[in-house]
Amino acid sequence: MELKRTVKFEADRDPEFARWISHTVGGERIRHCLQCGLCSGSCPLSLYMDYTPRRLMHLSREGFKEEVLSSSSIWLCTACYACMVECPKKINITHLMYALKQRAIEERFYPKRFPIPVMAQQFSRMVRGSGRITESWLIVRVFLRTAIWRLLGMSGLGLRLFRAGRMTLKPEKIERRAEIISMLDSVAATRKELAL
Amino acid sequence: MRNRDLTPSEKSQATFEPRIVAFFCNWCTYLAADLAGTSRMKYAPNVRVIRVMCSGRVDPQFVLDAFAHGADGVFIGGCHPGDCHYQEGNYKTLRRFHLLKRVLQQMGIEDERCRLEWISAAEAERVRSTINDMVEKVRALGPLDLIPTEEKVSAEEVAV
Amino acid sequence: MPEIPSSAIESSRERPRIGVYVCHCGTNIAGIVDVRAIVEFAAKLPGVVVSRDYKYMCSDPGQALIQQDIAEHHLNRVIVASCSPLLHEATFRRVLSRAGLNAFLLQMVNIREHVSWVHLNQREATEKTKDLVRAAVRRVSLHKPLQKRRVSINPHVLVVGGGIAGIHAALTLAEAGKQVYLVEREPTIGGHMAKFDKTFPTLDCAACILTPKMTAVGSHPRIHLWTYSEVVRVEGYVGNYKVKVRRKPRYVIEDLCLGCQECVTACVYKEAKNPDEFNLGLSKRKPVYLPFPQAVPQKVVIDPQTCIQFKSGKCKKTCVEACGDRKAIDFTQKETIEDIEVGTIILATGFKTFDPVRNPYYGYGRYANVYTSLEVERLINASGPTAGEIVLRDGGQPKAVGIIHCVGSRDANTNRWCSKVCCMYSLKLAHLIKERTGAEVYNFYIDMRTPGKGYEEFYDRLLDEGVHFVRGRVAEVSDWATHPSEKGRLVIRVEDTLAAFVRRIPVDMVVLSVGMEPQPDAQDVRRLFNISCSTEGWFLERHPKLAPVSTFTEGVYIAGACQGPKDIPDSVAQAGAAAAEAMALIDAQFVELEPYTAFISEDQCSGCKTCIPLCPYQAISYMEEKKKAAINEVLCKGCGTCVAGCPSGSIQQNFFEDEEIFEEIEGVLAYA
Amino acid sequence: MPEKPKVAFYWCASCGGCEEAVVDLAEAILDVIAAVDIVFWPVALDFKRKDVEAMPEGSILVSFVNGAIRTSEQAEMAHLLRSKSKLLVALGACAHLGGIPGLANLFDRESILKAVYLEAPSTVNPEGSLPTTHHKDDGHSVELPGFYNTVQALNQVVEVDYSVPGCPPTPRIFRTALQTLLGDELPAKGTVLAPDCALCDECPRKDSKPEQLSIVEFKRPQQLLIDEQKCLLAQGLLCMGPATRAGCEALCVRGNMPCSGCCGPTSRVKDQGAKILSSLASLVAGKEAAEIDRILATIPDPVGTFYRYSLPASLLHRKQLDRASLHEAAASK
Amino acid sequence: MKYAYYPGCSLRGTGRAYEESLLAVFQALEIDLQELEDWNCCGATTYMSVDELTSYALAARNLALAERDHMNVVAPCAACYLVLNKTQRYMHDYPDIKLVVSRALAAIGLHYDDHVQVRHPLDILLHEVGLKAIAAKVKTPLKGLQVAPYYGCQIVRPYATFDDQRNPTSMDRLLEACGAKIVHYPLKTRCCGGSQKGTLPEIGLELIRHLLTEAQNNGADVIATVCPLCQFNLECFQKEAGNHNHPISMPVLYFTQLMALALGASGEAIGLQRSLIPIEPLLARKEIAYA
Repeated sequence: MELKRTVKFEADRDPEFARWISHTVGGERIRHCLQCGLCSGSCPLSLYMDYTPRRLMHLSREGFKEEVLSSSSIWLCTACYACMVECPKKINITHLMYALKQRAIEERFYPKRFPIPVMAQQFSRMVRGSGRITESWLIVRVFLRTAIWRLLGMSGLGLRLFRAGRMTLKPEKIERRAEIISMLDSVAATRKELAL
Repeated sequence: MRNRDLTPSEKSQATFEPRIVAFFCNWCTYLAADLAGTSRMKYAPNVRVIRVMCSGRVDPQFVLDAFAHGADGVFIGGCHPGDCHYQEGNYKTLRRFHLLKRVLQQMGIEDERCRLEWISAAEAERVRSTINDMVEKVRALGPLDLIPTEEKVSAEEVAV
Repeated sequence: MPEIPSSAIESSRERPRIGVYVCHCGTNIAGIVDVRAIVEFAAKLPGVVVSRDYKYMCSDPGQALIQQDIAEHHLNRVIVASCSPLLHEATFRRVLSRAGLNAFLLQMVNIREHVSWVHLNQREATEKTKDLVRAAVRRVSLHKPLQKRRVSINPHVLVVGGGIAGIHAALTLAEAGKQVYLVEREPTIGGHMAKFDKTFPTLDCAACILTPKMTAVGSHPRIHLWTYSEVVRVEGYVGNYKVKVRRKPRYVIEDLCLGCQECVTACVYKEAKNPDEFNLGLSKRKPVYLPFPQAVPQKVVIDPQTCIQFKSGKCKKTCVEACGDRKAIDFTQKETIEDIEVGTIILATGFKTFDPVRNPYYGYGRYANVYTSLEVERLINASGPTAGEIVLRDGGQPKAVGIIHCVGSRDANTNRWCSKVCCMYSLKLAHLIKERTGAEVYNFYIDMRTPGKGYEEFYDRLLDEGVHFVRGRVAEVSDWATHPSEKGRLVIRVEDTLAAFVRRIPVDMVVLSVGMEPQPDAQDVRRLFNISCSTEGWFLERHPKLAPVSTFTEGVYIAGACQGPKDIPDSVAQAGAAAAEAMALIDAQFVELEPYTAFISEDQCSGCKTCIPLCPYQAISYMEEKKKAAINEVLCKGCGTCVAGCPSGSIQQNFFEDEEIFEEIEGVLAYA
Repeated sequence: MPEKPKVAFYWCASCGGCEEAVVDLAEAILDVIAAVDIVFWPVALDFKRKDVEAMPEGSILVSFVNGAIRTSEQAEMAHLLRSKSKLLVALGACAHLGGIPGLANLFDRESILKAVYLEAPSTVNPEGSLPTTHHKDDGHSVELPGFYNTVQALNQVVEVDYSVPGCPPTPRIFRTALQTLLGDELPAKGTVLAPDCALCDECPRKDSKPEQLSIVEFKRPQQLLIDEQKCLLAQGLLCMGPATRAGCEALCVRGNMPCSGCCGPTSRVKDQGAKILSSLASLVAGKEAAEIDRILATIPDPVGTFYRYSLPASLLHRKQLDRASLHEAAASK
Repeated sequence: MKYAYYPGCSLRGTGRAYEESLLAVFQALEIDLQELEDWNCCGATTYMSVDELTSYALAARNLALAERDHMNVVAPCAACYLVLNKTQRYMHDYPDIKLVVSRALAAIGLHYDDHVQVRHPLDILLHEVGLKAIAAKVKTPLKGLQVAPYYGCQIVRPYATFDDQRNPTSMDRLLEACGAKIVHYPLKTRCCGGSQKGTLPEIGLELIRHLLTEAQNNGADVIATVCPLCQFNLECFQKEAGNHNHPISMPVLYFTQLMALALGASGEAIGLQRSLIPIEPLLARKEIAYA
């Protein structure tokens, strides 16, 4: 039995994190949270979560950054928006989950070879390169970086899809790919300028 | 436990439902019994309540008359000492009750058959618990069975 | 007093023709009691002419049914088996009156509260109902026509307690032209509300809305304001109460004192040394003082416990000197007793706050920076001891403040009830503290209870202000530091039940949101006024829903927090309601009382005098010339104690005659 | 000359005091004898039961029966006289209420016979023989009256028309009763032929009773020097007067003894003992149970005091035997 | 009626049949679709997780292109539909986002003034064409076909104004107009797990299993979808989702495929052959004779 100290000191709190969450896009109303738990109840994934969305809201606004960012819940969110449309305080919970994912990726709060951040990164890289996504290649890239063996397991399905004409190895590309680069550069520049 | 035939007393007790006559003060115990009703509390159905304006109205004759007419127990409910709606009626009840209990004792009527409780209008739960408790205690004692004398005598053997 | 018509007496002597009416009360009764069986059973009882059931006997058609039967079947007695007589006896008595029968030829059988709502077994409930109906039939046969007694109402009203409820009741009545005696124990009116800084949820300044009402009371021509006074005796009955009020000496002649306070300045004590009651000891006052600047009346008071003149008799009496020709100071003043006569009484004696010393784990009294919420009200108040600045007892300014809810509430170890106001005032204090100090403010709550107009919205506002809400009952406040950040601070240990872990939160100031309790002398007061208390000690209303300001004593009403925890709007609403109830009685000019009085048959009385000491109202007197006792019907309240005590059975009580009760006893037992 | 009304006297369980009371009418008895024809009076005249049995039904105008019903023979005689008489009058406390013999209802037959025939110090009964209803001796057999378990007042055995109260009825009560019975208008059946008012009404000490009485101790007559003028209750003595029917002119009180209640309750009272209990207890000082008990403890024998004459006629009639032992006995049979 | 057609990446891959059938339906109903010139990936929900601002910029490029061409957008893919709508909203609500995006657009000579409506085919078919017009054009009524309508999340939540968020019925009504029978399907807006099947397979599969078995239990012959990822998830993992005792074999079609069939399109034209669970035996059994 592994015993851990579970008491939390105020020094464990990160007030900056609490400030950040209530000022980030979508976090405007997090302080209004009544902790009613409707989000957790309506979430189809909450039954697998270590911290339910309700608890994440509380921990976030109290500034328990470590607990929040290392929670599995932020990765389990499929952005189905069930919580958000029902929230009695109109808190943009789904968007906050994105914000927490970003923050977790930024601060590397995830296990090695954890596929979700890898997928997100590969996705963005592919868009940057081609302007569009080619699903077949995206899957290959993600599995190469996370769990090669699963790629093999999927090969049967891949083959069937390929036969059905639903999988192509020809990468999709847009014409003016340079525009994508320009835009990304512009975003980066503005972000820097405005310190967003 | 070994199976055995029930004695007559056990038999009568098995089917015996005590009859208890209650005299409730209009301002406290009667209200508490009303409150027990509005609170949908459940208690034994053995008590028949007679409303009086004050427990001080309860003439010891009423208690004896109830016993004489088949009651197995009598329950008087009044206001707590100092709380009488009429200032001091309940003290008179208390004094009469204490003397009456001695008479009942001399007359061979068990202590548990006659009870005086102070129950305020708010104490619905005490109405419930007192009634249930009293019914169980009287049930354990068995019927009082004070049948009128004529019948009793004709039933009695004259011989020694 | 109106006479009973001789025809009514005649008809009651005729052979009983009884109508029995069994109410279903929807399914309330019929769901458990076999109503049909009761009707059939009753039909066979001696004297019963009509036996019927109806879905709602108290409804118009139900009443019409009885009225019609009385006419058609020449009924002269009526039994209604329905709810408690305390609910509908009056209703059905009116039915009898309308049908030309004397109202008291009715007997109610309580088969709802005493049967269907408390039993589950249909057979048992039905058997019990039969017994009760049989008893009623036997009893009602003996009923005699009776007439309610009319007594006149003295239009003067006594209001006890000068908090917001008493103030509002007194003003309402006085504005309506009634003479009001307002008796307050403290030297000033204002009560708890005068101590508050702001009121939730509007954040109105408490003094700004209260003091105009206080001044209005002080100057109203129809209000006799007696502060520093207490009711010591109440006699009489509705409409005709005789009250004794003790007026404690304030050693200042009220009529002469102008409230200039020159005596206070002149007092030989240059510095105030005595804990100031109004500021809960957070500041000091002199032996001669005005409780607070807006006190009403604006009259100083001298505290004999601390005044040198009283302690040694050797004071220079600079106060008397300062008062000069006005000669308002009178060290020889004695307590006086005033006798007044009023018709109605409104009790608005308020509450006390819970003493958190009873929860030692919160460190109140041990740690200087643990405060009660009431103390913080004074601390925040601009006219308070710190002129509104939140300065701690150790002189510092708090950077973090913990507000602990439910102190002395919702706790089987102290008080089980919810004090209702604490959530809201805690939010208010959180707002004010954060606004004034910028401190981190933590609210520790079990549930947030904010029902009320604008209350939930206020909570939402506080959430937005970034106040921390930690759901959990605080386990401990201590100065035991287990982390460098906790050194020298008060550490609150609590499970954050929303986060599901225990937290230790260091703060500089702890506010204990103390709950409301009955006044410590509530039991004495209620005995004085002959009303009841709930088990907790709150004054008991006649009906929790339908008669919330009435009591079981006619003419005595309750308002405000003496009846239970309550905020200002609720207290004011109740005060208005109590005033209206009193006025209804006054304007009716008379009240009808139950005719349940006792009477002595003169030729039977042996003059043994046993009954005379039994009557607490001195209603029984001994007629020397006849050598018999006699009962004054006006003074008799109808308890029946003398009836039970008369050794020769020569006293009877209307509606509760021995024979009637014997019939009832033998009736319930005449089964099988 | 018209036939004089026939009158019978009989005694059941009684001390003979009521017979004495008849004789105590003194000269007045002559008027009685002149007015009536006494057809049966075992204590004074030699008539036998069979003489009565031979009379036509209802041929006696009034039968005066004194004494309680203790044995089967007394019950038979009561029935016999009832059938032969137009009016049956219970004479004296025992017939009226059960009287002193009625206190035997605090015991049962078995214990009484045991006490008298086996256990009394003066008893010599080596064979341990007990009364029986059948006896055989020398070839003769006799049927003897049975001994009831419970003593009853006369009206509990037969219908009684009137009662004459008192232990014994004073000459004045008896004389007034006779006048009433021989008068033109008979009172309602069941009437007790004495004033329907409590004794205080005619008590010479009435005025000395204070209006506010609060009793802190009850005393027995031997415990104090009794003030001859002052109300006895006010002196702490257990006077039954307030709950007892008047008519005796407070003879006992005049003799400086408290009323013991022999005339029974007024017509408005069902149970004399309960009523005096209620009124006395009401006047006891003290609001705490312990204080109340301390004062009440100075009444050593409440039933013997409050029900001295009326136990059989009271609501409870008798002491309840230990039902547990009864049940056991029934089970073992 | 003419719209800029924004297929999104999936409709060029696993969702090809969606595109084929959608075009067939629109053609049959005479709605002109013109593919948005040089459209790019919307960023999908995935991009949001890495770089929110960039994803708005990417999406805005497509909006700007449509605005340039003076057309409203039809976005059949649920994720595209959501992201495009969300971008509009956030640009409107957050000045910072608007500034970042406007500058990025300016960098490639575009600008966006919030004049474009992003609409879903369900919306257009129901509100622009109408049930009456559709019913009138039905050639092969889908008689006796029991359909579980599966909307998934992102069409109706959180931005759709064309249908009820809790109980959407637009697809129900469209398919009923084509003669199909809609079965009770309480999970119609429950999440299919999105990309979770790929990233957290066990959990993804669990969600898929619920959706399939519930459709089966309610007597559906076929599940109709509105989103390429939903269709993929529900169709491709049936073998895993079922077990020996409860095998699952449930055709999962795009609602446009069913509509196109009814409107007289040939199976091949609308990509029926691309299904992993063949629909043909079912249609034969129901005697729905399509072209």
